[in-house]
Amino acid sequence: MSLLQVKDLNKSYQTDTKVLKNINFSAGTGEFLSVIGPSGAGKSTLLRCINRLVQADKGEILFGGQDLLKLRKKELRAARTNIGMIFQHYNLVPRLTVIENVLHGRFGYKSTLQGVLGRFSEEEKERAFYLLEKLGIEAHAYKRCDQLSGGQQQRVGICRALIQNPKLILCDEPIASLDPHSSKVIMDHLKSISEEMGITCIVNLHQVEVAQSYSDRIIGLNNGSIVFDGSNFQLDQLYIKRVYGMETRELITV
Amino acid sequence: MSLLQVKDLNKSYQTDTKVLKNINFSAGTGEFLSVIGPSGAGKSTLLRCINRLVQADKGEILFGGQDLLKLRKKELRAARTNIGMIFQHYNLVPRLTVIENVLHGRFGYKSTLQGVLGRFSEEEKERAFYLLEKLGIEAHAYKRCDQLSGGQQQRVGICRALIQNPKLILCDEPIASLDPHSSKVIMDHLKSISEEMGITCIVNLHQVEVAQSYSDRIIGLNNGSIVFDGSNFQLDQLYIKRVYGMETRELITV
Amino acid sequence: MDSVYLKRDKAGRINIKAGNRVNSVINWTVLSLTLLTVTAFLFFDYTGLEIGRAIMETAVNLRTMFLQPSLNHFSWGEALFQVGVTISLAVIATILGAVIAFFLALWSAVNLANKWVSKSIKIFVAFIRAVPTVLWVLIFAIAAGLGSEAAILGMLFHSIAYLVKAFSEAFEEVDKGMLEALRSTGSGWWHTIVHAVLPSTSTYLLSWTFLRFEINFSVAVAMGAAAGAGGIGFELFMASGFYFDLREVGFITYAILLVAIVLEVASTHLKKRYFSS
Amino acid sequence: SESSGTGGKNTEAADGEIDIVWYPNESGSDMKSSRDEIGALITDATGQEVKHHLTTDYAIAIETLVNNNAELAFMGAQGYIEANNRNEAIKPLVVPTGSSGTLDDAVYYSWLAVNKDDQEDFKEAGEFSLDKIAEKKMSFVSNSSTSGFKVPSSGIISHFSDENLAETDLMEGGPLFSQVLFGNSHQGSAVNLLNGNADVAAFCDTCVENYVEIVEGEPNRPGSVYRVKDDAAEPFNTVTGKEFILISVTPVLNAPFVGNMDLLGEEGFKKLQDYFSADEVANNEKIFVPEDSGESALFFKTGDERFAPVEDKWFDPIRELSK
Amino acid sequence: MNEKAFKRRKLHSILFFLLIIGVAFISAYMTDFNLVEGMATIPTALIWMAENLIITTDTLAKLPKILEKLNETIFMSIAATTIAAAISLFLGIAGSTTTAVNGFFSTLARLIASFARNIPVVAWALILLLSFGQNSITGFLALFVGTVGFLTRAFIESIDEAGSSAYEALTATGATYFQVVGKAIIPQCLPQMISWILFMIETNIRSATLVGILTGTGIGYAFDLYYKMLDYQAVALITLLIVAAVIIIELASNHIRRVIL
Ligand SMILES: Nc1ncnc2c1ncn2[C@@H]1O[C@H](COP(=O)(O)OP(=O)(O)OP(=O)(O)O)[C@@H](O)[C@H]1O
Ligand SMILES: Nc1ncnc2c1ncn2[C@@H]1O[C@H](COP(=O)(O)OP(=O)(O)OP(=O)(O)O)[C@@H](O)[C@H]1O
Ligand SMILES: [Mg+2]
Ligand SMILES: [Mg+2]
Repeated sequence: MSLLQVKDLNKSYQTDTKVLKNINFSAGTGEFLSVIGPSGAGKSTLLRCINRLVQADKGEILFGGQDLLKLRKKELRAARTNIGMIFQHYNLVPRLTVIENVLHGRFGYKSTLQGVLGRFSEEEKERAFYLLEKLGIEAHAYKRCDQLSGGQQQRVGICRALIQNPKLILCDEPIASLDPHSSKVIMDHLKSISEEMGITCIVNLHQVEVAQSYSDRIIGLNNGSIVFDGSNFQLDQLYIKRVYGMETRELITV
Repeated sequence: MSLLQVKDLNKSYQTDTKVLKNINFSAGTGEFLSVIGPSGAGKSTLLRCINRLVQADKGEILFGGQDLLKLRKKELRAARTNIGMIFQHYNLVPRLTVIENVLHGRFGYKSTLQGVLGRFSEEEKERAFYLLEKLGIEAHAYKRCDQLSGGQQQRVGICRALIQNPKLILCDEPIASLDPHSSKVIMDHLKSISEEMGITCIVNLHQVEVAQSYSDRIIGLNNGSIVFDGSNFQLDQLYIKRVYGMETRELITV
Repeated sequence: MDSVYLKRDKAGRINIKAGNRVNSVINWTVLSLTLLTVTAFLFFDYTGLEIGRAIMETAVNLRTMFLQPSLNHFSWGEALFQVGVTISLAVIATILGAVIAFFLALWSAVNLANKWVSKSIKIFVAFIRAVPTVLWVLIFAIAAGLGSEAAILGMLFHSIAYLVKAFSEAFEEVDKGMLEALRSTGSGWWHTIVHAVLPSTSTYLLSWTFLRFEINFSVAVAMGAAAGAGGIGFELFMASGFYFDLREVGFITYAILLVAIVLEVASTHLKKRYFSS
Repeated sequence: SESSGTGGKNTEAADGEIDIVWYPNESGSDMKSSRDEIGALITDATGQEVKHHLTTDYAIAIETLVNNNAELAFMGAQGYIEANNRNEAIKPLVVPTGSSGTLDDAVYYSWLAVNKDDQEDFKEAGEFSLDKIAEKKMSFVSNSSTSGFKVPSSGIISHFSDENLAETDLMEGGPLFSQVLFGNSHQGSAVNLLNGNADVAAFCDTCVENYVEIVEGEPNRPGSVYRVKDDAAEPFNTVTGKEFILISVTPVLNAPFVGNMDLLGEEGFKKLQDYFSADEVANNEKIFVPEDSGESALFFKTGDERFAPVEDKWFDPIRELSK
Repeated sequence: MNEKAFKRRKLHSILFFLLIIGVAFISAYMTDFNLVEGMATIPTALIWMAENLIITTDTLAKLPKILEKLNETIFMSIAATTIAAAISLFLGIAGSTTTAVNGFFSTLARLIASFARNIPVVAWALILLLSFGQNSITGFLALFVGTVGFLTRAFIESIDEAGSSAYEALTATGATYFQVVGKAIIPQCLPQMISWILFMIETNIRSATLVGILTGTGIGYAFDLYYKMLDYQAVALITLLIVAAVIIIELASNHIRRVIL
């Protein structure tokens, strides 16, 4: 059974232009799924509709049997704890330390007061350290995030998502701001998360080659519609042209 | 004879750490030369030493027979008109129109008063339009620069450099802030500038593959020293490792 | 053949200005300010003005004031104490103002609060800001009796209004992505405020508060002079308005200048230290 | 304890402190010893601590008393009348007398002066005439001053009664004067005249006596000429040696100490009145300072000066001025 | 940073808060301030305002005269701000790190700004009143000095913020200093500067009240006259007019700002 099922999803920001048109797809547990498409295709909007950072207009998003779009405020908070998110610009609180940022991932499990006072249990802190170690940045645990390189910050972002104990991780262009080496490190980590921990990953990517070499499955978006949905080796020149509306030689891929 | 010859160039910002160490290279007329290297290697510093935005400590920079480092203020201004520069963040005046920004490239040829009053001849304006047309952005000529996309802004930057009638163009990571398609457009333009107009281009790049596919020659910098200087096909895995200090498979190249 | 996009003016020369709304508004604003200024000088009341004599006398008076400062009506110790009182007035108004403004600003930042609550607070605060501080102080002095309460409350009103504006703008500039990131982990509103908004704006809040403290210090001086709120401003008023003792005015001015410059240097230092990222 | 405006509480009588408000004129630090001595006197009378409130503003001083935020004040006759209008419980306590020791000469003088060199402009048939001040530049002290505005302006209004002027008409140029200045103090008003900013100025005799000396005629008589001393302090330092001549002199009732009956109570009020008017106070050299001592003080002794109890009725002449 | 330093930082924040509370208490002691009583006076004040600050038809008779004064104040503020802006432009260019010609002028410009801003307006008012007399020029000058100080500081920040990137790019084309300043820096900063100028006009109308009380000019003078006569109806009318003027100007400048920024 699939963990996430998106049915007939529609979204428009202004009333006239549809950003997402009848999106249908599903993702199984532990699957690594890439979403590619030109700028403005609606990749970010799709991800943000899933955890309701953006309100969809129509459709269903079934996550573990629940329709996310129907949840009330409190239930939504609970559901969100199961969905981690990783951003292109990391979206950390730059002035706080790495470990503090990681622990932010636990707020979903806390009452207002506990959270405001910043009370975290020893297990939570140990788990945070464990994750930092796993991603190779435990040495920076007490550094402020704005003192880290982009790649290191993104790993903090991943830790923050992982400490939520999510079943699903959404990644919106996680490597677009990174240099080649850091990009590789991050993609490797995401891959191992989905493989070793069985967490489903949906990753928006600009680089076709990266998508091809990492994903189990690729979804190609163009102008709000899915124009490709299949395994990486099925994505040939023809489909790429369909997704991007131009030939591969007009793109600097990767 | 080579247009630019850099001899024994040295530069340190603080007295203790050398950013550039005994740099020697030359570039011929119409040559397309890429400079690659990890972050902090000194790529930007090298370019900025050439047109003296940064004061070198020692060495010679022979440009058309003149040693740039010895020039007085007025002569330097004159020499700079022959050297265009293109920046990663475009460095346009965002509130002014495209055409105004392009015409800024003519100040080097004007007296202070002419420039401050903004007197440009009709030929200059026509030339500006010609260049905008050549780079395919004449439709935006009267738009403010902050309303353009990154790729379009970079093309304005190129026009500003070209209207100087330069013999040499320095590009500091011209495509680092651009999406794949825009990157391709910009690189193609730069290439055609060097080929068709015979203008020498020195381009700092992060992406090895891009450097390889566009350049006549590549210079690899590491920690302030040139560790590779040769044609693109000579740059093999071994040299890449020497330049970046790590294996190619640890990099997402391109 | 001209490109279709090329525009020429009537004389056939190529335009390089956009001729858009922004430029015309800027030009229009500059022009009308210039015209208004010229008009102002035409309409001014010049009675009793002899510019030459006035400038000469000002120079003489300034020289007396700044080159021969002395204390005649009270002692160094008192001067020090009165400066302390003035600083204290500013301190209390600033601290209370900052605390109250912090909460009001949370509810008036559009990215954090309800649109209508935000609008109402902003309008209310704009009204309070429009009333000159000295009026608030005088009104409180009459209604609430003489004393530090009147002065502080009067200054407090204005401080709150000013800081709510500054704080809410700082909050509104908080990186949207950061708020989203926390929201997407399931964090509540207060979690986001305390652990994301506060840490990322605290230096701004501090620096605005400090700036307001600088302002409040000079307001406290002026209130002492205009509304009898006490402190060094009162002494300044007596020295200037009643004794016409320029030397004492000079001394007090130096004292105030010293404090003000120390505050300014401190705030620039604070800024340099915490804002140069 | 002393505070310059600060520190006053919403004082109700029960707080065990007597609050006394001083006008700006008496708030200078050179008056401190006088204020403290009077404070001690009040403590003697009531057994309560005294808290002094110094002000820079007449209105605040008046309102403080009116709104039951202070028990006592020392204020000009005009201020008392305002206070009494707004709160019946404000009553006059005592007034410092003249040298006779009675209320008969409990007055000082409000002057209208012009520069000596310009005196001919103000004469009609060899006599000074108020008619000639029309269309001139006038300087008053402040519109809340008794001798520097209230008294002279009412004199002027009644002189020009045909023109139907109101007090507010005299506060700005136009109806009568070409321009009206406010010196904000008696000294300031006098300087306005002497440096040529004004043609006519109103100020009082006692307020400038430290700076000027009489050179012609008798004190406080129209036609007398005064000269600024050569060593006069600021603000007269730029006009030393200049001479002015009085064109009109009006006696003004001395300023009273006033009390708030609601807070003091009948008994407390009476007790204070007795204490103030006692002979010991009259002989206390710290309150009535000998004139030749060279010290600055609120009250000086030239003859039999003392504090004398006073009734509300005594101020009627000033009330008449406003009618 | 290690765990210890992390703990130390937390300790620092706590100490900082304790320090603030301590300073507040010392200040309250110095000024004899009582928070509870202070707050308790707010209702009293509001009641007093409701009872006394009433505008009656009688008061409206004074409107023409008051409007005349308000007019003077508005003109005074505009003139003071505009002329101060012209001078601050030079000081700002000299003072900003991006466009500084040399360290000496830069420091000098900042020093002038600092003095102009920090000498109390009370002292200025006295000096000016003594020699210039009671007229618009006195009020104008008193506002002018402070405005130069403030605008210079604001302009320096605007220029610094507009960034060195365009400056650098134009220098690289061989442009001269004045070309770069005139064609890149000023056009780029102009909207920001205009925004500051508008803000300052608004501020100056407000401070003109105080300056007016001290120098006997404009609306502040009218305020002072009626206040001293205890004519609170007129005071209310004046206050209302000032508020209206400030809000209208604020709205207008917000509108301009929205378009140009
Ligand atoms: N908050 C918003 N309000 C209005 N329109 C929006 C908003 N966010 C996105 N859009 C529009 O929706 C469309 C899809 O945007 P989206 O960001 O989802 O594209 P994307 O595929 O993520 O592009 P990119 O690769 O540039 O990130 C675009 O046309 C965009 O302009
Ligand atoms: N203005 C400066 N003052 C002091 N040090 C500087 C300055 N600019 C650069 N450096 C230092 O000089 C070294 C080389 O910097 P440079 O910017 O030339 O590297 P780069 O190769 O261009 O790196 P990147 O790829 O990140 O742009 C770095 O260590 C950097 O910290
Ligand atoms: Mg996107
Ligand atoms: Mg660089």
